Amino acid sequence: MLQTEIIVPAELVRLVLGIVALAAFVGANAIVLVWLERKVAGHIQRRPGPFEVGPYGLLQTAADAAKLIGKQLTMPAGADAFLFWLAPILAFLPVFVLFMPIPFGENLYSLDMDLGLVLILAYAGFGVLSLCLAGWSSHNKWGLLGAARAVSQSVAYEIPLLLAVLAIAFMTGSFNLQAITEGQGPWPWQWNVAVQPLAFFIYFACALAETNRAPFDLPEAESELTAGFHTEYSGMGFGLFFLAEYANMIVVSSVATVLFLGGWQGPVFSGWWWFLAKVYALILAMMWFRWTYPRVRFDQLLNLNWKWFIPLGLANLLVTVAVV
Amino acid sequence: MTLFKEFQSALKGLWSLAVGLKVTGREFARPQLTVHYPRKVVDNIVTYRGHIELVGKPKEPAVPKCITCMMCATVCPSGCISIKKFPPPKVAPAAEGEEAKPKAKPVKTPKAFNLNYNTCSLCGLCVQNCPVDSLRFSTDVYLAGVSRADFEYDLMARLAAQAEAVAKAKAPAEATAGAKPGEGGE
Amino acid sequence: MNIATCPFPAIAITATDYAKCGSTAYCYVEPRNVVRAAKYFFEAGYFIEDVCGLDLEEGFEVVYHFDSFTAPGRVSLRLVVPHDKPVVPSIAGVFPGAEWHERETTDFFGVVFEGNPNPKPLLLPDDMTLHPLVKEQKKRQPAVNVFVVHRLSEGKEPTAAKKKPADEDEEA
Amino acid sequence: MSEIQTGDYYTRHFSPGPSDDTLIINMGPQHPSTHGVLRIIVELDGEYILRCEPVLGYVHRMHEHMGETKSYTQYLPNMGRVDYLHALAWNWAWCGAVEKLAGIEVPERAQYIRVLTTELNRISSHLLWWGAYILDLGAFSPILYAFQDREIIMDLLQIPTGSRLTYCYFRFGGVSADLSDAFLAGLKDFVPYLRGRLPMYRDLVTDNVILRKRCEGIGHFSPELCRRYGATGPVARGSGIDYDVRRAEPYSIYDRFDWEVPVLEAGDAMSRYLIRLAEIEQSLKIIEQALATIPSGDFIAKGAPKPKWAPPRGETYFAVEGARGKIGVWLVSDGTKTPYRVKLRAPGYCNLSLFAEAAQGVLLADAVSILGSLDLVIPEIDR
Repeated sequence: MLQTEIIVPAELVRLVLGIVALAAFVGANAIVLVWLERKVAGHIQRRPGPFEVGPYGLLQTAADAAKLIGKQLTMPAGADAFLFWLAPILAFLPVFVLFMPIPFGENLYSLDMDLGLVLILAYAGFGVLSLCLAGWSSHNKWGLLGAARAVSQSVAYEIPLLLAVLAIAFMTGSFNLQAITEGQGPWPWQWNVAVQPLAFFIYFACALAETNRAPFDLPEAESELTAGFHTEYSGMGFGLFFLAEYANMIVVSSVATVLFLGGWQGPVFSGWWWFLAKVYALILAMMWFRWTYPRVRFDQLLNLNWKWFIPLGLANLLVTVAVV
Repeated sequence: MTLFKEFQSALKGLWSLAVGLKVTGREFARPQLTVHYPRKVVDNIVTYRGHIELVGKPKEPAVPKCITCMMCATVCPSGCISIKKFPPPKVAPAAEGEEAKPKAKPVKTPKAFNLNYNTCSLCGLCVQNCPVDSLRFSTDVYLAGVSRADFEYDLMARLAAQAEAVAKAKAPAEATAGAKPGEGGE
Repeated sequence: MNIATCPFPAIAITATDYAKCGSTAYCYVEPRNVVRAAKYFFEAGYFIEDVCGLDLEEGFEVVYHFDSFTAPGRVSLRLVVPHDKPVVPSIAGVFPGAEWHERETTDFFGVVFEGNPNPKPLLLPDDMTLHPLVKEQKKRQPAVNVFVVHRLSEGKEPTAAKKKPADEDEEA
Repeated sequence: MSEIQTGDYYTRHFSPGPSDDTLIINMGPQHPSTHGVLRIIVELDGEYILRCEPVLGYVHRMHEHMGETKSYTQYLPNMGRVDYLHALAWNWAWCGAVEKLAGIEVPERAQYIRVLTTELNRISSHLLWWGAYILDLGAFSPILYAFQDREIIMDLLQIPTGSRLTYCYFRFGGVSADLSDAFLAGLKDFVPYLRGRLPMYRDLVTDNVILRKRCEGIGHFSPELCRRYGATGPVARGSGIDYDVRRAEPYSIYDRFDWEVPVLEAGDAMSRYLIRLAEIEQSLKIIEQALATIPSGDFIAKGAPKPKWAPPRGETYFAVEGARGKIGVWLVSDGTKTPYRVKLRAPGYCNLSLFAEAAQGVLLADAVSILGSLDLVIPEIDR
């Protein structure tokens, strides 16, 4: 027998393993987050939230997922079938790519690349495409309005988001997320948030808008547009949008952790647990906002962006460049 | 200066958002208010006025005080009460020949007293207008059924069952009978 | 307000006891003068409370209630149209709020308000031909049987029960 | 344009505008922010409303016809169903109209009981509106906080009335049951409790910058507009019209209490919002005074009408101030046991009728805000 030596690059192994692990990570976390969101909402409103299925209602989301999978998938007459079903998949798939460059720990990442940040920003644009397709292809006027909102909101808010991220990149001089993490120290005052509070604020606000979270959840504002872009989706079509929303929350919180909060570094026992803790803290804050605030109006949302975030982001960037 | 004012109002706005977070945060930490129904029940059912039920005579708890005056059935806006009287005591005429007293006392208690709770609007006019206080509100709130027939009550049977239960428990009527409306509560 | 000083042509104006019937005056007009009357009430600062129909033996009585935000004292403007030709000019041009009330009255009584900007069924289904508040002939009451006018002063006007309002009686 | 041809009667008669770029959509009857089953046909240009037309009648029950087929007493339970949020005001409107027609005197204590329970009911109605309005604007939690407080009111009102929402408590000449000590004690505790809660409402919602931006300057109604459409209640008072039936057409014993009619000039959604919150405080004030001075005595007049009673011939109009505005009952009696004609003037009906004009040219999101600020109860509008 001739032994052929197949040289498998270590990078590829890492990538494949990473994608599998990420799929599990995203799926598990999304399910936990749905549960967490309902618990947070419940407790803020002084009710228990889910508590019947499993201990503390932990299995409630799993039961809901099973129900959603079992439900009939319907499509309105006149809808574009291909795009209609493509949209939810498109909403969920890019999330894996987004996670790849994120360093969860010192050695815990699936793809170490110099342009990791650029990759994330590039693929983040897919989200809006899926919302747009969903709203447009469902042959529903509410969906169309939701899609229109989603596009103008996402496109507008990507600009200050980029500006905020850019300020960090300038400071660190790198797009490599691992390098950015290591550029910060383990203690809170060594984190970028201490140096760049404004950038963090802008980033976080834009992240809320990019992920369509309250108070910026206009594309699906249910008191105005019934359910916006996903009005016509049933079963797992809706479920995928739902999961994608939570997956996106994890992504933006992870990026915020890396960029501003020192990533996996912590004062004691640095490691992936610090990373997770910070991500969850940010996500909890997002949930807290959602259950506290009314929704802003569409023109106010854009005004906020063009009149406040973009000028502030630019000013912040200028100052950063000047200092660096 | 307008720019300064703009910033000032923006900061004020941000502060109001922080205050909002404080409020929800405080509520988050406070204990829950929900009553977990099947395990716990609310404690104010005693003042609730559910569907009506018959009141028995003090001496014979299984026999209602009702004198079949039909007032409740007439006053009911939705006609959900139906009462059957016993036929008037007209014992068959002379042919039978026995000592059928021509002036037997008419039976006043109802033969049947049915309530169709499906159409009841809980206005309480029947109870209010009953001349002999033979009606009262039950405090049944935990009602569920799979068909309309589940809410067509035979109140005579209900009274008999209640009387039996009371007799069995040998306890004062307080245990099963709802408290008088307008009293009790927290 | 009395018939002599009334700025719009009225058939009869009765000052009534506000405490008993809730109106300070009943003001009868001919259907064709209702818009002028409404204009008067509009200019006098009244708001429209409602437009009601009433099925009487004499015909459909249409009652407009006007009230004032500043000086309370409801005035009810009334007119009678015959059953076979229940047509009234719409006052929606004066009080746009009357549009819905008129459409409701059309739904319930079949009284047609000419000139209503949007004469569609409002509360009842569009394919419904029945007018639920129209009474059977034998159940209709003459006006004298339902109106006991609580006059405030010793008025000289005829009672509210005007048998034949569609006469001449144009003045001003 | 194919959608329009396949639509129903109302859609077909809502002709498309001159421009091709507009979108005609149905808001409702199952839209989340039309509360119940209101339907509004809207023509949109982008997100701006060019014109709109409310379509009513989805919960129309012909209460006025029921009034002509039932006896005076039997019509009582209908009142709680007309406006289930302020059922006692409708109770009062009907009882008051009949009492006015027949000249029935209501005993002192019954008057106090009516004031106490109706004001309490008004607070519960405003609380629910508050929560629902904020929900329309996208905040989820406040409605549950409002429900916590409203729950206490419902528990309290359950003591004398026996029910929690569709009360049928008033009778001609009084009420159906006396107030118990438990109720009075509970109410005494409730007044300071709710006063203590109101600052939280202010912190969480009223002062919130997002809410202010969503309400201030939105849906401006001029006093003139209110007058032309006959708008009353908080809608009119938010537009600077100092008009409250309790003050303008005094009924019962409201003149004995020291309270104010809150009036704001701005005429926008925020002023309607503030008016309602101020009314909660005024109602608390009335309740406090009534609690302190409630006399003992009968809760229903000795000579109260029996069920088969018939009032004298005649007609009358009786109005009360409901949570949504002026509730009017026009009652015509021919001297028989059933009314000859009952007309129910629903405040929400008149308030909604100005919506089509007021919503022209606003954003869809603002239309939701305006609609919410009108405090609509659809069963009352449809009757």
